[in-house]
Amino acid sequence: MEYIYAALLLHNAGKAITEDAITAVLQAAGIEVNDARVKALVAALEGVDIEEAIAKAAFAAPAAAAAPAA
Amino acid sequence: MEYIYAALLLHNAGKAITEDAITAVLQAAGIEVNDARVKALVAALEGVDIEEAIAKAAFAAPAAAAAPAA
Amino acid sequence: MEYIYAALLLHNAGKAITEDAITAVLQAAGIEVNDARVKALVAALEGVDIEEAIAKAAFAAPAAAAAPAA
Amino acid sequence: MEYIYAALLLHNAGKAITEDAITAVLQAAGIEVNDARVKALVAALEGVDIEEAIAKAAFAAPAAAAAPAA
Amino acid sequence: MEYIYAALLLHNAGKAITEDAITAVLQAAGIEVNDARVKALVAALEGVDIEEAIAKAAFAAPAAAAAPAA
Amino acid sequence: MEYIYAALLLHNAGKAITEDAITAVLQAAGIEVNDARVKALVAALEGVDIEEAIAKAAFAAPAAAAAPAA
Amino acid sequence: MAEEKHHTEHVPEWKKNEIENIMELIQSHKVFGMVGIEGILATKIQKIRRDLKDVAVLKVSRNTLTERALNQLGESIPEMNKYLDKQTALVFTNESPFKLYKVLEQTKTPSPIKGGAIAPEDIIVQKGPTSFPPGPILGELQSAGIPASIDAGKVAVKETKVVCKAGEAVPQKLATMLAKLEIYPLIVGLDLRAAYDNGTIYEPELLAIDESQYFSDITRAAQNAFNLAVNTAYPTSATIGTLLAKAFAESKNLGVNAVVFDSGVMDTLLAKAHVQMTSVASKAADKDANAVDDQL
Repeated sequence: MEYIYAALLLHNAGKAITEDAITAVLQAAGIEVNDARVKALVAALEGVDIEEAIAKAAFAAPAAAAAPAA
Repeated sequence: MEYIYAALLLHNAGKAITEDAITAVLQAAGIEVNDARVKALVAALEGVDIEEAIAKAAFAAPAAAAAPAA
Repeated sequence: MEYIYAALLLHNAGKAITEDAITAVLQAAGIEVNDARVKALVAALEGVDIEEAIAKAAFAAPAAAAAPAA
Repeated sequence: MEYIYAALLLHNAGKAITEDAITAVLQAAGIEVNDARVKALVAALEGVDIEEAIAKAAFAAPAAAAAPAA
Repeated sequence: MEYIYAALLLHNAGKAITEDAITAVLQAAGIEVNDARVKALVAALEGVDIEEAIAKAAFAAPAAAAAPAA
Repeated sequence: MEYIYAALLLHNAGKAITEDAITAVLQAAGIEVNDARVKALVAALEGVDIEEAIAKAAFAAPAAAAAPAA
Repeated sequence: MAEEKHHTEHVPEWKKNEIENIMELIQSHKVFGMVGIEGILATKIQKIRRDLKDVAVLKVSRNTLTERALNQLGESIPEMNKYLDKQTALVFTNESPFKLYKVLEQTKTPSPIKGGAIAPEDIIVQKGPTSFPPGPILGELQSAGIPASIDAGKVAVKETKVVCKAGEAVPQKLATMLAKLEIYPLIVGLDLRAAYDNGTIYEPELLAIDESQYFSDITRAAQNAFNLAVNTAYPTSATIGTLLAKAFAESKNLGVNAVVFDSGVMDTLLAKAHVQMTSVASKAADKDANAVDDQL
């Protein structure tokens, strides 16, 4: 999820979510960056209203499944 | 929330959440860093169980997801 | 979600979920395929027990439905 | 479920769910296609609001049966 | 129970639930029809909101399914 | 659901669920029959233990009845 | 003060050493703070000093010497002098001022109040039994203004009462009785007045951290990230399971709701039809038992 956090960090700071920006943030954290994952993330976020995607509850299955284990 | 995202990014990558690390991540995102906030964050997180806080997020999801079904 | 459906389609048909297979399925649907997203998906699926993940969905559904009754 | 996955794949990509399209997707996955099933699927989906049908929780009985076993 | 299914079949197809219609459906299935039962059923179903009865069944089930999860 | 009702009607009456039988029942109800759906239905029911599927529903039902009281 | 400065060259050796020592402690630590130690017993200070030893160094010195030491240092360090007050100690650490504040807050414990001391807030005695058997203590409580009586063979407080208002001096008699009742109105410990860190002076209002706020922020951030990843179908080890489950559930919903004859949903369709039939049958049976067969 580091890649997502990097994207949210940029979004929150009002910066554009580009491959370069994500790579820079991850590298600053000492993370070895996988280019394909960066590209995939930027592609997945293209045209997405991030505020809306953040607010919309994700499908709950794993959490529900985890519940009995809790 | 940028500071929180930076902390989660480091946590997720298995890196120590230090003042230097958070500052580096935020700066890499082109954010002007407020030292006092970084210090406060690192001090506060020392007493916070991050895994537990994250787990709570996943646990909160099903109720949210169920809402539209109503 | 197209990429995810493609993976499940292959899994259901007892086929290996490879980058080539996913690309072929998506292209057949007339979708312009993003290589990075395909790679990221295949990487994320490594070591994942799809049957188990699906079983969680079946288990989760009723709980979600029950929430409004609570 | 391959046929349904194929239909949702097309729907998600904004493509029309036609017999030809489903057949092409299934064949690309290396699946031997049963024409009657394709026809039946397209017929069943005719006039269906897919977004709505996706969101509405399916009848949950089998899940219930599974629950005590969990 | 065949009689009820015959009634549901007619209802679903938007046909009137008459003695003749039920008799025809049952006979087509090769079933020896009991006239008195058909009469009783048609009379009993008069004034019953079948849509509601069906919807209720569908709605109650998921809740039931959830119960063991609670 | 007409097709499912027809299948269960036949099953309940102890008749074989064949394409011809289902077609006959549906036609007797004045329903225009889609051959592909009939074929798909019969194919999909192959290997399915109807009694078991129904038993699962029966399990859900009594609980369902109790639910509104909760 | 001018007079003191005038005598600077006559400062005795031990005072010079003390000033040097303070200056050196400031320079060898990232952060230093001024703490109030009013009302803390020397034995308690010793204990706190031991408890802090891995985090901070505590130094009790004369204010005049501290002031001279600070004045000889650069930057805005002399500004810290305004936090000098009676009963001040210095604390030195390499942790952040926030951590220092947190650690010092943990040194605080409830303590008895002395006669003549000012109540920091209303002192309240709660209604209820005490551990004392009947005896002279009953009269002592009453004369201290605490409504006491005998109940079930024990001395008891008759009603909840404010026995001393905030800002008022606590009478000696009352102080003695409060101590006997184990009511500790004071929170005593090292009280950080200010911390100096690399040119910035932090006051306590800024240093008090609400950890629960950070906890909920993390929960929210994690939820946001999870939602974003799932809603954009971005596969990671944390989201792939959910994405698969979501796709499966959506497919199953579509299969059932659109009545697609697929082996994956046949069980559900049959069960659904059966339950619908049962529901309709029970409605019909309500009107006429002969309308349905005995199987139901």
